[in-house]
Amino acid sequence: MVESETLLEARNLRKYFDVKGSGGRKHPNLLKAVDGVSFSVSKGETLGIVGESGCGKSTTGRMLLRLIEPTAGQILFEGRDLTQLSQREMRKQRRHIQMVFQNPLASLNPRRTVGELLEQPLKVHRMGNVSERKQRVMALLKTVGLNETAYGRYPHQFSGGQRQRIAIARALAVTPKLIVADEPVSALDVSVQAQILNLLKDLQEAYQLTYLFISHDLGVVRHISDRVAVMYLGRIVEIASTEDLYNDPKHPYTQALISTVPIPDPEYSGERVLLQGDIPSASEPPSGCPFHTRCPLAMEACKTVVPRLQESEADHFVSCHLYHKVEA
Amino acid sequence: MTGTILEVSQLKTSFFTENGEVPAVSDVTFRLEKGEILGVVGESGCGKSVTSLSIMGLVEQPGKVVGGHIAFKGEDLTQASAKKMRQIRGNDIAMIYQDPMSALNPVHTIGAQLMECLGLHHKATRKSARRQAIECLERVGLPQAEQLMHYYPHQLSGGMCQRVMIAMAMICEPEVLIADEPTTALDVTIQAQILELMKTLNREFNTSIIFITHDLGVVAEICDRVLVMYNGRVVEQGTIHTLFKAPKHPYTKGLIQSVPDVREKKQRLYSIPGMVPSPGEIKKGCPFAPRCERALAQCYEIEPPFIKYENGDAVRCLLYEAEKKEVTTHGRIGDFTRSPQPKKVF
Amino acid sequence: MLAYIIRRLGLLILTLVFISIITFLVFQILPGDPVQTMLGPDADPIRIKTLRHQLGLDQPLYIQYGHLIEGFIRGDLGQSIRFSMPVRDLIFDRLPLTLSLAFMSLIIVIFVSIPLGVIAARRENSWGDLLLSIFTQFGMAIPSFFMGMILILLFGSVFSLFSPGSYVPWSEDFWGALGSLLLPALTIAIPQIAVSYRYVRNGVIEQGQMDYVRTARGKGASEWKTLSHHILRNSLIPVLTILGLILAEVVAGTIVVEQVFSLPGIGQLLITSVSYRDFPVVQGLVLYIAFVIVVINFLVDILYSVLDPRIRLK
Amino acid sequence: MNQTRKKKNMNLLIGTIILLFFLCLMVISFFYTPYDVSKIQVSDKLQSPSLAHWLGTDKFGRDTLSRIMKSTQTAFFVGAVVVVIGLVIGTLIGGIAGYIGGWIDDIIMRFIDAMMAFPGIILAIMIVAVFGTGIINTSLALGILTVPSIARIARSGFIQNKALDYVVAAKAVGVHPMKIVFQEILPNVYSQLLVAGSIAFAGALLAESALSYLGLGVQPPDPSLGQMLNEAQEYLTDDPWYALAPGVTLSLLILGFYMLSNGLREVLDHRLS
Repeated sequence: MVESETLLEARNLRKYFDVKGSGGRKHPNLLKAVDGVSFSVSKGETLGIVGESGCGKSTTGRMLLRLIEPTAGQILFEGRDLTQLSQREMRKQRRHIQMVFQNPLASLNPRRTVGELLEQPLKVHRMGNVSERKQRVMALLKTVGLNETAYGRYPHQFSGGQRQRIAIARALAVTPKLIVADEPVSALDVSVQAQILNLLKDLQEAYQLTYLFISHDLGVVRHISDRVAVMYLGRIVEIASTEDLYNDPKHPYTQALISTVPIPDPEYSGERVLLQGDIPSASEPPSGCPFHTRCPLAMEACKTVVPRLQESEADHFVSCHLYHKVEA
Repeated sequence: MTGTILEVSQLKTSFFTENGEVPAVSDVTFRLEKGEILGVVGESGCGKSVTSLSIMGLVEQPGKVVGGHIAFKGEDLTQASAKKMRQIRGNDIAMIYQDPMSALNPVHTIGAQLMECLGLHHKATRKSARRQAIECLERVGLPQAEQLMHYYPHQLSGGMCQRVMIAMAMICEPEVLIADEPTTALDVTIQAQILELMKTLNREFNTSIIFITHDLGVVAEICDRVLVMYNGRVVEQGTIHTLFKAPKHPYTKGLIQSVPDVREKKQRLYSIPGMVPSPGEIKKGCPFAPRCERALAQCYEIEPPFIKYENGDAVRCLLYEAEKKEVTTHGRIGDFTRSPQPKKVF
Repeated sequence: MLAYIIRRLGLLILTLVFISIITFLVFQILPGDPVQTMLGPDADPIRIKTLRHQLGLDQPLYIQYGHLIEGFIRGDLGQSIRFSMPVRDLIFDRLPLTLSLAFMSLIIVIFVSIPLGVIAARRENSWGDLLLSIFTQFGMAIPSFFMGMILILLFGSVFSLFSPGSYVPWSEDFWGALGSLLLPALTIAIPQIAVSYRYVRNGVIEQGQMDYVRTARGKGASEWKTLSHHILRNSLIPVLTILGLILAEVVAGTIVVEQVFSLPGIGQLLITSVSYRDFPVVQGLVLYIAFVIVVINFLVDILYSVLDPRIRLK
Repeated sequence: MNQTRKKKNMNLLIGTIILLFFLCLMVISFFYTPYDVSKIQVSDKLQSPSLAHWLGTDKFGRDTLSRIMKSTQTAFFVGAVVVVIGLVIGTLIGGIAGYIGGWIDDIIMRFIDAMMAFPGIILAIMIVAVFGTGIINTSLALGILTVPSIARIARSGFIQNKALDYVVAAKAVGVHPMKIVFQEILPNVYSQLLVAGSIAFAGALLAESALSYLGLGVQPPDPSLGQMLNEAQEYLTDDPWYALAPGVTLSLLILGFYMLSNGLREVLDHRLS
């Protein structure tokens, strides 16, 4: 793999939430939504984060913009630690990191026209005068494949796919370097989902964008990502280039996850690894390896020793005792 | 294990709103064979859920079944009395839903909700009902069934709730099970468990299943035959082997091509242009014509016929009219020759 | 469950402390010296001083507050200035009347509003539903004292069924007492029926659209079974939350309505005491009424958790 | 669906008509009333409606219509003061509690719960007992009492909206928190507040008239509908008109505000769906 410039690096990110209730004030229950996550994103690439509900992928994405304040860890963006910035400086930084959400109707203020919505980021970051801004908005609408008549209309007058185009246009408005896309196509129909995925790819090429693409859909992630990180219970269990990860998954969880995705081909006869039981609650995570309760290959050590994310092959990191000697 | 158990012909269900009659389902025709799993696939608003509610007689105001027949073991359900429908629901035809958490009553225990079914259809003693309920919970793979009887839905995970729903649907051993997007709200690993469970139940009890989903992968994995729906109509029907290998309708083709594949990376996804029309939006011609790359001028004018083939496959598209073998404009059930039994996958 | 009750109990005590502080502050700190107000603007300074001392008003605030709470717990709320008798006795004399009035109103509210709400919800947007919604709007809009007058006019002069101001205590004649309290209770109940009816109606409509109702029908449950077994229980949970508010309004209603029907209850005592600036009585009454309402709210909360396992088993 | 839409227009339409009618009546009363409101004409006392006195006269022979017209001034004044106090302070407190959350929210909510536990009229009586009666004191007392209910609505509105993606999206764009509160959230809450405001107006009218009826609210010579009803009660059986005229006026006014609030709420629901 060609070494390219790192745009963003997350180091040991953690987010613990206090859970109100049974714990009482002295021993609050900690929900470890994200428990020590590290990764880096190079300029121009797409890093996919995939995992099931409650694995902490969304929390991770939001922490990068400090929409959720990390409990611990560092976020280095172009070498600068975002966690050390004041609120004011952080707001300025958000010009370079933008976000696209899952449900476009909820993420667009229902009382604003599309024009107002797209101009808002420009105004906030003091870009251009009135006429320049309007010009830019018109250009943006065209870029994402919308008609100029969209300018004066309200979000509820559009279909789901069009709304997501509006949301993407808003993210693009301030020419960000990184876009965090949190399940951007999950709420869409299959035929529309393909349109939006193609649009995202086209935009990446045209504007040299870097994406952090969060999704639970392994097919979508494979399609769009250059590298993929798999999360389980607040930790990254495996991270590798897309081809390596999908063709040669190392972690038993990744193997199971990929094998259980239904394939739209009745002739396909790959082996399925059926996992037993439910995902444990993040407020009462298992000891040792968080996956050991469901792992078909669990060993004695897995119950007590937390595995670390280590390189097993070139640029292929996995957090599993099967690949690394257990250190006492 | 042969024979047709449910025949739906020319079903039409409309909603009566301030904007007048909006057809959610117009002209849906299919038959369900004993012991098969029939997939119904389509995007949001295509009428797949309304079709299932019509069969159950549960379409709510302002919706109404306005035409067609639903023949269950020879009886037309569209003409059945309310009392007869109540006897059939839950006992002969049962249903499971997309969101298992909200489909269970939050203020009653799992046990009470399971036993309610038995109380409604069989005059069982409390003790035997309880025993049956526990057995049923064990059958769907729930551990500690005894304790589970006293639990409330909010104390269980989504996957467990869906198992409870399946137990509830299967407790009276119905002949038809309608599953409306039963795995959409669940995670992939849990989805795999539920699909496995449904396959097992289908095999063990020879229950016919109508499996509604938007996920082509799920269809390929679990179904024997598939209906593809678009804008309230069945646009294509066939066994999963013919449908996935040689789809006929441009919509089916587009749909299959636009799914990202977990096995290989396509450079670019095929995408169907335009957007899904809302019910009643397109008044004339083929509803897919505005998005169809192969649309002919007359596609915007004529409603295409439902063309049926010897082997039981069918497609609703003008492109195939030329090579038609047997055409019926309105697709009456009796008009097409019996298809050979679909090949079992397992 | 126990943890829930303990937490609620804690809240109850906290609320009581808040209420007593508010009451205390209103009477003690706010500008406008109560003693001055009591005795009038040109009162003798020495009399003011004596009275201040008598009432303990010359002591530091926290001690005064302590006295108030201590007295309240012992049931001793001081002496009435006007009647020269213990406030407690004054209150207990009038309590049975007001309590029975409030209780009757509450019964009427519950037994009328729930069936009405259910019927309206089942026939949503029918003429009956429309008519009920108009009636309830009127029910809420007509002030209770005017409603009382209308009822007196109707039942008293038109139908000659009732003569106002003819209160009979329970101990003398049960049916007479019931008769004399029926109209006032109805007057208090009408606007609350309207409020409660809306909650029931909306609750039943909302719950009727829930997935689990479809499940019940899908099992083959009859409409009646679906309603009684599934919808009603769930839709009464939000109704319970406003029961506390309704109760507060019922108590408030007694104060005004006792005046309309000339019933010698707590309300009348409160109004006369305010007019005569009999502050110990006013303060005692306010504290007691608030106490009763807060305790009832606590009981409603407990009932709520019994009905809703999501709270009980959290 | 069809019927609900018709009904919705009805609520808003009738409510607005009633309120506009009384607003006109109030405006006119500043310049003209059929008779002098305070002019006592004992010979004309307790008359039934006639051409000379459209709504009859009271026990002092004063013209009821003129007094009702003047009373609407009091009613609207008290209502307006109450609603303004309630909305301004309530939104501020509720907004702070809802947006900031945490222990500040806990404390504010405990305080509001405690206040809501009191029947409003008892608190009002208590305040009036200490501060004294009269139109200004009554308005202030009722205004303070309106704060908790509005604060609750504002709080829940802020909490609901705060969690919505569009607020997170505004943050992600880099919008300043103050702008998020005033430009993003408040416009989505104010329709709810408008509804709450018109209900509070009705509540203020109810409470003011009740206080005045009990003799603890607006005092003569300021005319008030509650006071008029109090005077009329002893003549109820013999001269029902005396009580009916102010009673019906009061009920219609309150009904107008309730209908307005229902109409607004339904318009709001419709827009959101």
